Amino acid sequence: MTSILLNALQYLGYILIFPGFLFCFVCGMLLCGIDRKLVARMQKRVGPPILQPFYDFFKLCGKETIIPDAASRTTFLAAPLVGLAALVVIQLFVPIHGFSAFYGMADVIVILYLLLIPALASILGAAASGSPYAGIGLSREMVTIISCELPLVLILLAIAKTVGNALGTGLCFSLSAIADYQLVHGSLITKARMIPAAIAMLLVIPGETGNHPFDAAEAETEICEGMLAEYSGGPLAVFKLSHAVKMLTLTSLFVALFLGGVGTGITAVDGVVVFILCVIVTAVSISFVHAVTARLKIEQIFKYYWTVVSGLALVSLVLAWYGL
Amino acid sequence: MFKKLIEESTAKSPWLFHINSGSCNGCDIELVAILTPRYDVERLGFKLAGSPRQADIVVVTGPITKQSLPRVLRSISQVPEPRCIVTMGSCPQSGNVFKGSYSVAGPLSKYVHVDVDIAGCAPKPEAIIDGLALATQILKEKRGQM
Amino acid sequence: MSMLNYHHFPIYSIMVLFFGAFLIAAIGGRDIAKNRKTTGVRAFIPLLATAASLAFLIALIKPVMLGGEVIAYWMGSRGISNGYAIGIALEVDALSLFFALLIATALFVSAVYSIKYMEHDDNIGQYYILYCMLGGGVLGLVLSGDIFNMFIMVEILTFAAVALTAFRTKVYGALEAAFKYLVVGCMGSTLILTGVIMLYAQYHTLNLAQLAALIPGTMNNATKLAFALLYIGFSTKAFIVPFHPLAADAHGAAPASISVLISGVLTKSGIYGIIRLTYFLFQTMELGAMQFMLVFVGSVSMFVCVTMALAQHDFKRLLAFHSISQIGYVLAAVGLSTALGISAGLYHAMNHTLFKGLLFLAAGAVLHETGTTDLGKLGGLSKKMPHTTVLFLIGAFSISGVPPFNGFASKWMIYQATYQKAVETGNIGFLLVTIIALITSVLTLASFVKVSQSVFFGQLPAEYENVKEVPFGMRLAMGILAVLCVITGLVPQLVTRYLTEPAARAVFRVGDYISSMGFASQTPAPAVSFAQVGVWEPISWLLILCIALLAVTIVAVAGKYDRVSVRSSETVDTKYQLFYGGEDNFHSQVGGGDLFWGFKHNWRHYFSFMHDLHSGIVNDYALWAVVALALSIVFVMIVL
Amino acid sequence: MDFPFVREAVVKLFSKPSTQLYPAVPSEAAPGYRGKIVFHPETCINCGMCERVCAGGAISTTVEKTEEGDKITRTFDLGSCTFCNTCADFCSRHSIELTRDYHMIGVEEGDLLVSGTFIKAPPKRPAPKPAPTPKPVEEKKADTPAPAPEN
Repeated sequence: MTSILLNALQYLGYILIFPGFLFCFVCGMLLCGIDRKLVARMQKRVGPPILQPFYDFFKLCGKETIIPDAASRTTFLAAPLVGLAALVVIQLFVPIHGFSAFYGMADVIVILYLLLIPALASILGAAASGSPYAGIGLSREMVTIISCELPLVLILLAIAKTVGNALGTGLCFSLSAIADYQLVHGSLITKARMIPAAIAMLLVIPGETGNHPFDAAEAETEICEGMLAEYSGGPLAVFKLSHAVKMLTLTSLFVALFLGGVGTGITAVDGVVVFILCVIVTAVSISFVHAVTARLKIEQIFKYYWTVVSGLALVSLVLAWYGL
Repeated sequence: MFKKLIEESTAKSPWLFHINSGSCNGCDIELVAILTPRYDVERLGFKLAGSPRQADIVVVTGPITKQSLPRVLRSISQVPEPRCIVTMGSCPQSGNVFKGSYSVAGPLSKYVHVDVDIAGCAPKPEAIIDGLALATQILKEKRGQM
Repeated sequence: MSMLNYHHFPIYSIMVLFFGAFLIAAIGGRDIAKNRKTTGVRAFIPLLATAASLAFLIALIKPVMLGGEVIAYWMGSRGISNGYAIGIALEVDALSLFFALLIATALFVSAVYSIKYMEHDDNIGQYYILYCMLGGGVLGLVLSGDIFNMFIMVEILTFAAVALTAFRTKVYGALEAAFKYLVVGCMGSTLILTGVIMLYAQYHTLNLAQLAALIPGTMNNATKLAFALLYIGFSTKAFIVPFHPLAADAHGAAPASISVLISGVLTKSGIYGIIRLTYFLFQTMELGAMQFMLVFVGSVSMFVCVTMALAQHDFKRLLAFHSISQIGYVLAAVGLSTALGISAGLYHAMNHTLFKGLLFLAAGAVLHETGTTDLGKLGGLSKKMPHTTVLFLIGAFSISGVPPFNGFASKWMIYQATYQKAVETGNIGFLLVTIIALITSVLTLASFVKVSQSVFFGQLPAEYENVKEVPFGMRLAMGILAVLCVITGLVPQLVTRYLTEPAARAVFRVGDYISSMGFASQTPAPAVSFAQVGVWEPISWLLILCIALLAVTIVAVAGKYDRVSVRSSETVDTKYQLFYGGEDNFHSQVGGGDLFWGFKHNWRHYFSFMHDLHSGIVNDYALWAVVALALSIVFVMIVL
Repeated sequence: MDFPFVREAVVKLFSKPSTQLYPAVPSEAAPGYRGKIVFHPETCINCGMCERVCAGGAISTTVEKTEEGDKITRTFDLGSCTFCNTCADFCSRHSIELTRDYHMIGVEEGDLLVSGTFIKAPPKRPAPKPAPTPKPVEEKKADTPAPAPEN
C-alpha cells in the first residue's frame, strides 16, 4: 500500500516538479529570456534582463482579464490551460540523457501528434475570441503547422530508419530507444547522413514555436498579435508561458534526438547539461535566425519549408534508407 | 508575497500601445527611436504591443482629430486595468499649432484622465524614456491600489 | 434448430429491416393527411427494426469474433447438390460481422437522429421505407455468401440510396446529384452483374466459398476480366478515386441522416466487396502488383480528396470529400496485405463510420437550425449551440487524428503498418505512403479548423441571432457516436483484440471460409502477427494530461485566473467590444472556403487543374468510369 | 535567398552594445537643441512681440494693476509649444531663451508651465504733456491679454 502511495507520489513529483510543470516553467522562461538577450546582443543592443519573461508573466497575472462580448467564454478561457498542460505532458516524454519520467508510453510519431494539441488549443482559443484579426492569425498558424509537418515527418522517419538499422529491428519509433542508442553509439549528429536532418530540424524549431521570422501568425505590427488579439491578463500569461515551454520542448526534443549521449548519468546534473544544450540550440536555431532575418509572408513560409527544409530532410531520409 | 511580486513586475514590464490620432509622424518616429539599439528601452522591459488588450501604457500622439476621437477613446477603453495614459508631444496636450482648427477635437484631457504628459515637439528620446519611467511608477501605484 | 439459435441471427438481422419497410408501407407510405400518430409509428418502426438488427448482430460477437466460428447458413433446405452450391447462402465470418456491426450501428444512430431531423419533411413514410430497404440491402451485401445475392443487394441499396439522395427534391441540385449517382451507380452495378455472369459461365456456381475454392490457380483471361469488372464495380460503391465527385454531390444534397449512411455504410460495403474480391475470391493479394494497385488508389484517394476538401465552401461537401479521403486510408492499409495493415484498415473503417457519422449529424444539426451549410454564411454558432459544438469538435479531433481520439489510434497503426511494410520489402514507395498519410492527416486537421472557425466560432451573423440548440433526440444520436469515438480511441488494445484482429485474421483464413461451407480447401491459414513497433497508451496519457491540467488549473485559479470581467448590463460598452483597430464593431467573419490562402497560393496551379477537372458534368464522370475500367482491365491482364 | 546580416550578428554578439544607458548615465542634448524655455522677466519690456509671433499660441500674459504699476505675468505653456525659437528670435531684449534642458514631463496641471512676473511701472510722466504719444497707446493695446488658450 505504502509503496503504491510512494509510487504515486513519485509520479506526481515527475508531473509537477521535474521534468514536469515547475521545470518547464523555470527553464522555459529562462530559455525565453536568454533568447531575447541574445537577439538583443546580436542587434548591438543591451537587451532585457534574463528574468524579463518572469516579469512579463507576473505582470500579466496581475492584469484585468477582459472577455469580449463576441467570445465563447468557456473555450476562450480553457484553451490556454489545455495547451499548457499538453505541452508539459510532452516534456515528460522527452528523455533527459537516458532518464525519462514515463518510459515507453509515446513514440516519435505520437510526439508529432501531441505537438499539434497546443497549437490546436491556441487556434481554438483564437477562434473562440471572435476577432477577425484572430481569424487571420489562426489561418496563418494552421498553414505554418502544415508547413512544418512535412519536414518534421521526414526528419523523424529518417531517425527511425537510422536507429532501426543500427539496432537491427528495421525501424525504431521509440524515443527512449533512440536515446539509449545514442548513449551507446554516440550522438546522431556525428553521423554524416543525419547532418542535413539536424539542420532541417534546427530550421523547423522556430516555425513550430512561432518565432521570428516564421511568426506571421502573431505578427504584432500587421494583424495586432493575430491569434492573441483579444487575450489579456491571465490567459495571455498562460499563452506566453506556453510559448516559452514550447521552445524548451522543441529544443530538448532536438537534444534528445540529435545530441543524445552527452551527460553523466546523474539526473540532476543531466538536467543542467540538457538545459545548457537547449540554450545552445536556441541560440543557433531561434535567436540567430531571428536576428538576421525579417518576417516572412505566410506563402513564403510554406514554400520555404516544403522546398528547402524538406529537401534537406529528404536527403537524410534517402541516405538513411540506402544505408549510406 | 505574490502581490508584491506582481507590483514589482508591473513596474518592470510595461508594454506600450501607440495610438496616432492625426500626428505629423514626428513623435511616432521618436517613439520608434527609443526601441532602436541606441536607446533600446527593451532593457527596461518596454515592448510595443500590437493590441490594446495586451498593453499597460497607451501612448497617444497627434492632436485628436474629430475623426480619430471615437477610435482613440474606444481603443483606450479596451486596455485592461491597471493602465496608464501618456500623451506625447504638444499636440494631444493642447492642439499645438492645430489649436482651434475645425477638425481638431483635442485636447485629450477633456475626455479621459491623462497620467503623464511628455512635452516636446517632438520630445527627445531621453525625455520619452523619462516620461515612460514615470508612467511605470504610476502604473505600479495603480496596481497596488487594485 | 430452435428459432433462437444464433445461426438464424444473420438472416433475422436482414429480414427485420425488410419487414420493417413492408410494415411502414402497409401502414401507408404516403402522407395524405398530416397524421401525427402514424408519423410517430413510422419513425418508431425503423428505430425498432435497426435496434433489433443491431442486437442480433451483437449477439453474434461471441461465437464469431471470439470463437472464430464461420456461420454458414442455407436458406430453405437446399444446399450443396452434386458438388455445386445451388441454394442461397449466408456466410458470416468475422470480417462480415465486423462490417455488419458498423453498418447496423450507423443505421441505428441515424434512425434515432431521423425522428426529429425529418419531422418537418413530407412523405416521411417513403423516407423510412427507403431507409429500411437501404439498411437491409447493405446488411444483406456484407452477410451474403453468394455473389449473385451480393449483386441483388447492391442494386437494392443503390436504388434506395439514389432515391434518398433526391428525397429533398426542393434542395438545389438534389435531383441532379441523384441523376449523377444513378448513372455512375448503374454503370457500377452493371459491371458487377457482368462480372458475376462471367464467373458463373466459367465456374457454374455463384457461391462465394466455392468460387474461392475454384478460382485460384485456374485463372484465364475471362476470369481476369471478371475481376477487373467486379473491382471497378465495387470501387464505384466505395466512391474511391475517380468516382469521388459523385459522393460530394450526393452528400451535399441528401438529408444528413442519409449522408451518414452513404459515407458510413455504402462506402464500407464497397470496401467490403473489394476485400472479398481480392483476398477471398481471387486471392491475389500475394502479388506485389495487386498490393500496389490498392495502395496506389488508396493513397491517391486520400490525398486528392483531402485537397479537394480544403477547397470546398460547403460543410457537407467538405465532409463528403473527407469521407473518400478516409476511405483512401482504409484501402491503402488493407492493400498492404499485412496483418497489421488489415487490422489498421478495418479499425480506421470503423472509426470512419463513427466520426464521419458524428460530423454529418452535426452538419445536419446546423442545417436543421440555420437552413444552410454554406461556410461563408455561417459563424459563431458555438454560443447558440454549445452541445453541438462540443460534439462536432470531438468528431473533428477524431477525424484529424488528434490524440487520444479514435482517429489517431487507427491512423497511427496505419503509419506503422506502411512503414513496416516499407522496411520489410525495402520498397521506398510504401514510405511515400506513410508520408502522404501523415500530410493528409494534417491537411484534414486544417480543413476542420476551417469548419470550426467558419461555422462554430468567429462571429454570429445577425440573421442567426435566434438560433436554438437542436432537439434532444438529435443530440442523443450525436452523443452516442461521440462516446463511441472517445471509447474506441482510449482503448485501442481492446478494440484491436476483440474486433479488428479477429476480422483481420479472418481475411487470412480463406481456408476456413471455404471449408465451413462444405467445400474442400487447399489454402492453409498463414501465421499472422499483429506486432506493433510503436508505443501509445492513451489512458495513461490522458491520466497524466488530466493531472497536469488539474495542476495548471488550480494554480491558475489560485492566481485569480478566473477573475474575469464580463459585461454585466445590456448596454454597449466599448470595453467589451472586439478590437477592430479602434473602429466600431461590425460583422466581419474570417472563414469560408478561402481561409488557408497561404497554402493555396503555393498550390494554385494544382487547384486550378483540379477545378477544371471536376466539371460537374455527368458525361465526364461516366467517361472517367470508362477510363478507370479500361486502365484496370489492362493492368489486371498484365499483372495477374 | 541571402542573409546580409549573418556576419554582422555574429560579430556584434561579441562586441560592446552601442546602447546609451540613459537613465543611469545622464545624457546631454546637442548644442543648439531647443528645449525648455527660460524666461527672464527682469529684462522684459512687455512689448508682446513673442505672443504675436507664437504659432502654437503658447504664450499668454496677464496684467494686474497694482500701485507700483502693472504686474505682468507672462506664461509659456510648454505643452502647447513647438519649440520653434521664433519668440526668442523676435525678443529684442533677449528675455526668452530656449535651453538644452529636455526634461519636460507633466504629471499635474501646471507642471509644464513656465512663467515670469515683473512689474512694469508706468513711465514717469513729465508733468503736463499735451497729448499722449501714440506709442504707449499701441503698447496698451498689446497689453490686453490675448484669449489664453485653455489647457
